[in-house]
Formats: sequence, C-alpha cells, structure tokens
Amino acid sequence: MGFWEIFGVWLAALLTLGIISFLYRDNAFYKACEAIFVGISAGYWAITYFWDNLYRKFYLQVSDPAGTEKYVPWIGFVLGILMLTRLFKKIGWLSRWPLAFIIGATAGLYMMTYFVSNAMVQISASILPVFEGSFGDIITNLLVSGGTFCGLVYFFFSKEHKGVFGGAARVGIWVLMLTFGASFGYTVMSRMSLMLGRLDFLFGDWLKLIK
Amino acid sequence: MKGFTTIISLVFLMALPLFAQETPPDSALVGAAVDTLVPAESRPAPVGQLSAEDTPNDDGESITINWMVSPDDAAGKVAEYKVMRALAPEGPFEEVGDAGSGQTSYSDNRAERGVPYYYKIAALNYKKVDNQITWQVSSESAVIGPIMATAQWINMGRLNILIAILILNGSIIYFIWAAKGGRQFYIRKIAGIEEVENAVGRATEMGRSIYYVPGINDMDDVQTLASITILGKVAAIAAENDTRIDVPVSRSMVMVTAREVVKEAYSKVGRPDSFQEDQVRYLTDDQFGYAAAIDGLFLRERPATIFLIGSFYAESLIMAETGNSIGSIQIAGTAQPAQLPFFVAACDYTLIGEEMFAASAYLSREPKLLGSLKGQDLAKAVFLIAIFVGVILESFGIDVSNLFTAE
Amino acid sequence: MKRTELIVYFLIVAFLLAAYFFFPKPLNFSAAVSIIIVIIMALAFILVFVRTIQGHFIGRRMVFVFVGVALLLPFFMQFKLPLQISPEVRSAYDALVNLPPGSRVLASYDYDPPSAPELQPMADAFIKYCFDHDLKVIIMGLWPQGPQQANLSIEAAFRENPPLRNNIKYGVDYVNLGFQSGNEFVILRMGESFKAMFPTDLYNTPYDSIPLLKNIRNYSNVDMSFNFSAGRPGAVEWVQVAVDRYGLRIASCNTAVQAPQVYPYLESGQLLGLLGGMSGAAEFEDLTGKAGKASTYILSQSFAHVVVILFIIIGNVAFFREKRTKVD
Amino acid sequence: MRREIPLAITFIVGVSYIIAYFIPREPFSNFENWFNDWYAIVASFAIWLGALNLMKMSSLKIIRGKADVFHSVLIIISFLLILGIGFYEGFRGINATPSFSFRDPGTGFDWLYVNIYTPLSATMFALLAFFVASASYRAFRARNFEATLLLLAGFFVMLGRVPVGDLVTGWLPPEYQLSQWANWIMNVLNTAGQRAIMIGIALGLVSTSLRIILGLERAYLGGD
Repeated sequence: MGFWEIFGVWLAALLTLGIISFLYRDNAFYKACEAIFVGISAGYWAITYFWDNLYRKFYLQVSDPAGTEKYVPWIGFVLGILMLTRLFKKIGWLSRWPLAFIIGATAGLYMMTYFVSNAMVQISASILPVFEGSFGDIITNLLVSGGTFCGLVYFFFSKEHKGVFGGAARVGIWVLMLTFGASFGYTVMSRMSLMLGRLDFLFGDWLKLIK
Repeated sequence: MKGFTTIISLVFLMALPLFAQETPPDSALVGAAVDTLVPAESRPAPVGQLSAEDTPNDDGESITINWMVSPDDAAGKVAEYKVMRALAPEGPFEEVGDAGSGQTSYSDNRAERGVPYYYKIAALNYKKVDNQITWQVSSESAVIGPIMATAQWINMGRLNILIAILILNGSIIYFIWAAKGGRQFYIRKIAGIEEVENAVGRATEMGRSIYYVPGINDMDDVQTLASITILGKVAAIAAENDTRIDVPVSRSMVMVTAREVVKEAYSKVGRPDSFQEDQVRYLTDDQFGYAAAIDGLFLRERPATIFLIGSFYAESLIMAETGNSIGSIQIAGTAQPAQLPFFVAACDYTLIGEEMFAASAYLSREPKLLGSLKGQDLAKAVFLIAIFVGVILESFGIDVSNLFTAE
Repeated sequence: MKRTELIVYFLIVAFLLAAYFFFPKPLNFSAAVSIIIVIIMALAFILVFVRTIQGHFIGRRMVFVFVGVALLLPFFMQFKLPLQISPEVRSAYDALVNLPPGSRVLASYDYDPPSAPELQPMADAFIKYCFDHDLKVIIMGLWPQGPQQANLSIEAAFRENPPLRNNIKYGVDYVNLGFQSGNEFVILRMGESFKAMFPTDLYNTPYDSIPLLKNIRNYSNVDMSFNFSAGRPGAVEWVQVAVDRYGLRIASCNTAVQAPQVYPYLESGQLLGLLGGMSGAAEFEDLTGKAGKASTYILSQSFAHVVVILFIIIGNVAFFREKRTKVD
Repeated sequence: MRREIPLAITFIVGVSYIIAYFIPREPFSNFENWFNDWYAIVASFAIWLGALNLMKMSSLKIIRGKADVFHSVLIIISFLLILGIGFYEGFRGINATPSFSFRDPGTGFDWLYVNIYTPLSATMFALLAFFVASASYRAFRARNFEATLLLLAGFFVMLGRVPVGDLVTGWLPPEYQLSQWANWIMNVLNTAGQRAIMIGIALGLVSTSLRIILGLERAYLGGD
C-alpha cells in the first residue's frame, strides 16, 4: 500500500470518528467535519454536473460537426444562465423563468405518470377475484382488495365517518397502521445497516480486525 | 463587485471546455476473427413465420418484426438472431439489430417514416473463446416486405387514461369554480386539528410556550405551504390565549413567510403589539444541525405543546423523541411515508399524508384548496365503486381490470 | 470542554490505538467467548429492565453504547444462521437466471455512499453473476455517485476472480455510461433514445463507436433492467416512466427505507422482483452463491434488531406500569 | 412581465407534456424531447447556483467576522480543493490517450471521494442507527390501539427479516416461521396500505399539478 492509500484510510477514520463524536455531544471536532462535508459535497456535485452534463451532454452536442438540431440545447443553456441571476438582487426575478420551466415540466410529467402508475394501475391490480383459488388465495385477495378499499375510505374527507362508512374507515386506519409498522421495521433495518458499513470500515479497513 | 467577480469566474468555467481537445473514437475495441473449423451439424435451421408490421401508437420511427424461433433453438444451436434490413428485396441487406436465442420479436427503432423496407432474419451459431469468435455459421430466412413505418395521431391504447384524466381534472376545476362562487363544502373532523385548541389551552394553563416546527423543506414544497397555512390558525389561537408561540425554521424563505403569517394572526385577534420578530427565527439550513438546535431548544424551554407539521426526513425521530421525553403534547403531520411511523409511535396526534392537506383546506377555507379536495374525493368515490364492482365481476370471471391500464 | 468529556475521548483513542497495535488480526471469538458475550448482554438488558421499571430511565448515551456493542461484536463471532429466501428475491433472481447468455441488462446505479452498505452487496453480487454468465451490462446512474459505485462493484468482481480481468472487455461485455442529470426526465428521454442522454460513455467515447451499444437504441433493445435505488430518482421513477410507458422489464434493489413503498408495484406486476435492504442483499448473495458483505453483516443486523425490540418492550412495560399507577 | 411570462412558460411546458402522453407524433414528441434535454441542462445550473450561493453566504460570513468564521473558511477551502482537483483531472482525462474519466480509480478526485466524501456522508446518516434505538426506548409507546398495531407489525417484520426470527420459531413447520409472517405482512397488508396511500398521493399530485399549470398555485413565484 502506498503512502496516499494509508494516509487516506487514516484520514477517513479520523473523519468518521469526528462525526460519531456528535453522539456524545455537539462539539468543535464534529462542527469542523460538518463544514468539510458541506464544502466537499457542494464541490462534488458541481464538478460531476459540470463534466457529465455541461461538458459531455451540452458542449459535445453543440460542438459536434455532424449533429443535427445543434441550436436546440442553447435554449436550455440560456435558461440555465438565467437561473444564476438569482445571485443578484436586481435581476434576480429573471430566475423565475427557468424555475417556471422546471415546475411546469414536473407538473406536466407528474400529472400523467402518477395518475397512470400510482392510481390507475394500482386500481386495476386491486381488482382481484375473491371466489377462486385456495382458501389462502381468497383471504389474500380479499385483504389486498379490501385493505386498499378501506384505506381509501379513510382518506375520504367530504363525508362524515359514521355507520358502515365509518366502520370501513376504521378498518382502513388499522390497515394503514400495519403498513406503517412494516415501514417502521424496514426503516430500523436500514438505519442499522448504515452503521454496520461504518463499523466495517473502522474495524476492518482501518484497524484490520475484521477479515 | 462580488457579482462581477462571480460572473467572470462563471464565464471562465463555461469557457473551459473550449480548450479541450476532441478525442478520436477508439476503434480497436473489438477484433473478430472467424475461424473455419466448424463442427458438423452446427448450422441452425432458419426461423419461420416471419412477419413485420408498423409499431402501433408511435411517432413513425419503428417497425416490429416477429418470427418463430428456429427449430434448433431449443437444442442450443442458435447463439443469436440478426435482424437485416434493406431498401429492396434483393438487397443489399445491413444489420439493424440482434436478439438473443429464444426471442421472437425485435423493434427496429431506426426506421424512417414512409420508407418501404425489406427484412430478413439470420439465425447465427458461433463459438467464442476469450471473446474471439472462432467459427460462425448462419442460415437466413425468406425476405419480407415492403413495410413502412407510420406515425399515429393519437395513442389509442391510452384512450381510457385520457377519458379518466379529463373527468378528474374537469371535476376539480368545477369544484374550485363552485367554491369561488361561495358554495360551502363539508369536510369531516380531523382528530389532530380538533385537538389544537386543547393543546394550546394546556400550554396556557402551564404557562409555558408552544413550539411550531414547519419541517426542513423550502417554500417550493406543497407540504411546507400546507404547514404555513395551519401555522396561521394555530398562531391565532395562541395569540387569543396570550400564549407565546415559537417557530424555529431552517430556510430563510420560510422564515420570511412564517413571520408574515404569525404577525397577521396576532393582528387579527387584536394583539399586534404582542408579536415579537424573534418568535420566528432561522436556525440553520443543515439537516442535522437544525435537529440538534431544536433538540437543545426543547430541552431548555420545555414547551408544553409541540407541533411538527410539514416535510420531515430522518430528523423526525430525533425531534419527536426529545419532545416526548420532556412530556410535551405533540401534534405531528407529514406526507413523507417513511417518517409517518415514527410520528405515530412518538406523538399524541398525527395528520397522515392527505389529512394534512385537508386540514389546511379546512382551516383556511380557500376555494382552490376546498375545490381540489372535493374533486379528489369524487375521484376516490369513483375508484371505490370501481374496486367494489370490479372485484365482484372479476370473481364471476368477467375481466374488467384491463379497463384501467394503458396498453 | 469538560473533564469527563476529555476522559471519554482519551479512553476511546487509547482503545483504538491498542486495537491497532496489540489485537490479533483478524480478531475471532471462539464459540465459548461468543456465548459468554451474548449472556453478558442479556444480563445487561435485565439490569436495564429492572432500573427502568423502578422509574430510572437509562441515559441516551448508555443506549448508544448498547447499540454500538450489538452492532460491533457479532463481526467477530462465527455463528452461521440459516437464511430463508423470500419470494420477491427469488423472482428477481429467476428473472436474471432465465436470461440467455449474451442478453443485455441495463443497470442503473441510483445511490450514494450512505446507502452503499445495503446496496453495494446487491450490486456486487449482480455484477459477478453477469460476468460469470456472459450477460452484457450497460451501467448508468441517475445519482452522480452511481457510476463510481459501479466501478467499485466491477473492481470487486475482478478482485474475486482475477482471470475475468482479461476475459471481460470494456465496451464489449460492459459499458459505463456515467451520470446524467434530469431525474425522471432522463428516463423519459431514454425511452426515445439512449444516445440523446448519453452522447458518449464515461470516457468520452462516442456512443456509436462502442460495440456493445451498436444495436441498442432504446429500452426495446435491452432484455432486462436492474435498478439499485436509494430514493428519488430511483425505483418509483423507473416504474412510472420506463415500465409503464415503454414496457421495460425491471427488477428493483432498494434500501429498506424505500422497499415498503415499492411492494405495490411488485404485486401489480410492474416489477419482476424486489430486493429490500440488508436481508434482501443477504438472500440474493445466498442465491447467486457469492457470499459477500451482506452475508457477514446479517448477524450484526440480527443482534441490532433484537436490541431495538428489547428496548421497545422495556420502554412500553415501564409505560404501562406508570399508567396503571396513575389510574390507581 | 415578472409574472405573466413565467405563468405562460409553466402552462405551455406543462400542457405539452400532457399532450405528448396521448399524441405520439411530432410536433409534440419533439417538444417533449427538447424539454427533456433542457431540463437536464437547467438542472445542472441549479446545482451550480446552490454551490455559488453557498460560497456567497460563507464569504459574507467571513467578511462580517461573525462567530463561525472558522467554519466558513473550512467550507470554502474544501469546496475549492475538490473543484480544483476535479477540473484538473477532467482536463487531464480528456487530453490523455486513451482518455479517462475524472472519477476513475486512481485519480485525485476519486481519492477525495473515497477518503473524505464517503466517510463523512455515510457516517452522518449512520448516526441514525443510534437515534432510532434511543427513540425506541424512550418514545415509541403503544399509547392507543393504532400505535399498538403499528408496533406489533414492526416487531414481526424486524424479527422476520433476520435469521434470528426463524431461530425463535424453529419448532414450527417452515411455512409458519417468522420470516413467512414478515413476507405475508409485506406482500399483503403493506401492499394494501401503501396502495391506498399511493392512490391518495397520486390524486393530490394531479390536482396540485393542475393548479400549477392553470396558474392558480403560484407561491413558487415568490412575492411582489
């Protein structure tokens, strides 16, 4: 292992410990590590967007002698430049144009993608036969269709939750709670995994105690 | 001056690529050497039942070719199928694509609209050693054509979606319009919101303050907007009871807006002088820095009531835990699915997803919010009926689930 | 700085230095030691339980110590626990197995280092499987860090099986298209043309001069896709745009935080399979026969889950006792 | 000018995307393609805006000599460091034969990524492992029936997803072991609940998008 490699591992270990020290209390060491993180990550994103996007996609495309529609990306470039006007008070309002573009594009795309994939396809998948198959299948289908149905009833706001409707809403909130429980379990799993990765680094890559 | 320097450095950054040099394409990536040592009976039979058609519902740049696999495909004698295209039946044919063994169709996405093309499929068998082809045999199918790619004016497979989205959007617009015209809509009781008065009252009794945390996202998030709307109402109740409400925020834009809203609430109940600017203050943009700062505030001030309403991420559980440990009444609300469980487990009342938006419509009585809510409810009603009727029909063997999916 | 704080820091540094210079490497506990440790931990929990019931909640830092120990010590233990394969992992694996050699697989790396402990084992096992079974991999990333994480998987595959370094050729067997900004708009544009979003690969080689990409224009020319996703953009966007608009066949590998939200897509058939979190990674490693990081992590993961569950139980028992005394 | 043009842009772009979903041919397919390309470019300027804004704020703090001068200096130094190395490696890569990428293993940029960026970002989120445990102990209570259901489902999923769960139920036949319970919760109950949430969110998004496109929702334009 060369000098830079060993130095890198020690530096990484030091920074890892710096962040972990926050568990004891907020301290100067943690604050310094946090500042480095803020600077490095801003620079990291800026550099990757520069090379992968502005150079590789924009510059190479407009400078390609064989390219067609070479002028089209320039409009995007101008919109991008307008975005930067926000740094200056006087002309900052110009940055609303690219912002309007971004928001309009997102709104237009989302309206269709969410409606199709998250509403229509899911409704279609909830329409399941409940009279056929084994007993287990019937229960499963009934729970998937019925659970979705009751969950939707709970999110119904223009009718009071009374009577049968109220009963369905009550079942709906139970289904939602069980769902949140599943999410809860999975989130705990995720958080623990993240720390495992760091411990593996500290005690494996750095201290070499884990093979 | 600073602006000028920034511009100069930006222009410099943008100009940098001009000095870069074009790289020549790397042509030495493959070298295929075809050996003639072919084992006996390795030539696969050609594919059968070749057909080609214009790919439907597209912009006229694609032709779909279908075939039956070679009879030798199952025996492993086909390595791949090559799709060949020409402008005349006699050729010359050029390769436009390939498909793996066992596959029966290919979309030629490089067709030009209105140009008649001819296709044939070559079934290939070869042997590779270290990525070098040592031998290769092939047999070609009959030629099919001419076939032309055409563009369609409307995607017929998506007609059902078109109808559905028109109905949904139409009803939302109608209800917004009706609400603007003064029509009243009923909105059901929402548990967390019903409790706001009690929670504020408790703080008044105990003589302690109320904390309202509007999440860590900026004003461009609808959840933050909903949260600020709810803040207006909560602040008004607090001002009425003469109880201090503190709003620590993590975005400067949110600070400006929240200050306006709280100030207005104080004026509305006739106590404009009680409002102090530092009730709404900016802490830091940083996620964990913000969580740590709020943590400290909770521990020092020990507020009687805490509202955590808005867009939250991982910091949700740090805040909810601390609030819980000092014995505060906590009312939370977010539409972030991953954070909801922690709020439900650690707070007294939780506004789940849409409930938060409904709450803001309920409190503000804004026509655009009320109308949207009503329109969404109509769609939900349609969906509920669809599931109910659909399940019954489906159970009797009548397939209706396809009505909801695009082709 | 307080004196206690200094002492704590000093002790930690001293321990780490001692570990660095004096501990055996690698450190392995014998079965007896492992069992003793488990017993000590159990006793500690009983102590916590008794204290909590008496109304003395242990401090936050003590809880942190418990978690740290539960996560760390299993690294050195030699227990092997049997693993049950869940159906969604099996169907993802089956989809991969059913691809004939030479098939083209699109792999989108949509995550960054914080999620790597969960997703990197999946990605590593996937790449190893593809290289072993002559599946052609087209790598891309919707997160800027993605292509760099992909480099790590490729390096891991080469390290495990050195002859691959010569047999697997860049541009023929795999290609790294790099990162492109625009989230779901990138996915949408790729439905029309990959080249429009990736005019060159990561190394600035023009798209058309890469042999693997010669016959690939858009999703209809790839046989399957694997997506390693830690959030937005990720699995949800791939399903919404690439699957529902362009019919891409996709299996999704998710962090555990995201997985529950992706299950509805699995049941509706929009996803071919799903690997969720560390357990998904361990099961996938088990299926592909490439034991990697996840197989070692899963023991620590078990301990950590047990610790969290015990803490919830202890906290709630105390809560109910307190409630009852209040009622009385 | 300050309001009308942005509203018009939002309307035209939003409507184009909706139309392009139903009409596959030009001119709408072209609009969609162009907008997608522009989006990618504007998105990268937005990132640069964020970075430059950070520099502006940090420099201002240093000039005003407020409390976190040291903090701001560190931010600026680390930003410029990775920026300098990133540009240097990028140009070196383009001009070299065979060309390489600025983020290839062995470059200075990769060194910063592996040894500074990775440990900092990964550890930052790893801290949550500790916070989640402490919250389980001190805050997650079965305070009512709903919360009890939540904790129970969480209990089965947490145990069922790791091998320990099957160890506990080892005496049961394989199809009744905890891992199977977890599978069932995830695939049936979780699917139903998530689906109800998804449908609700989708409808909410449609109506918000509609309001944005029609110009009824214009908070993003800010004041004046």
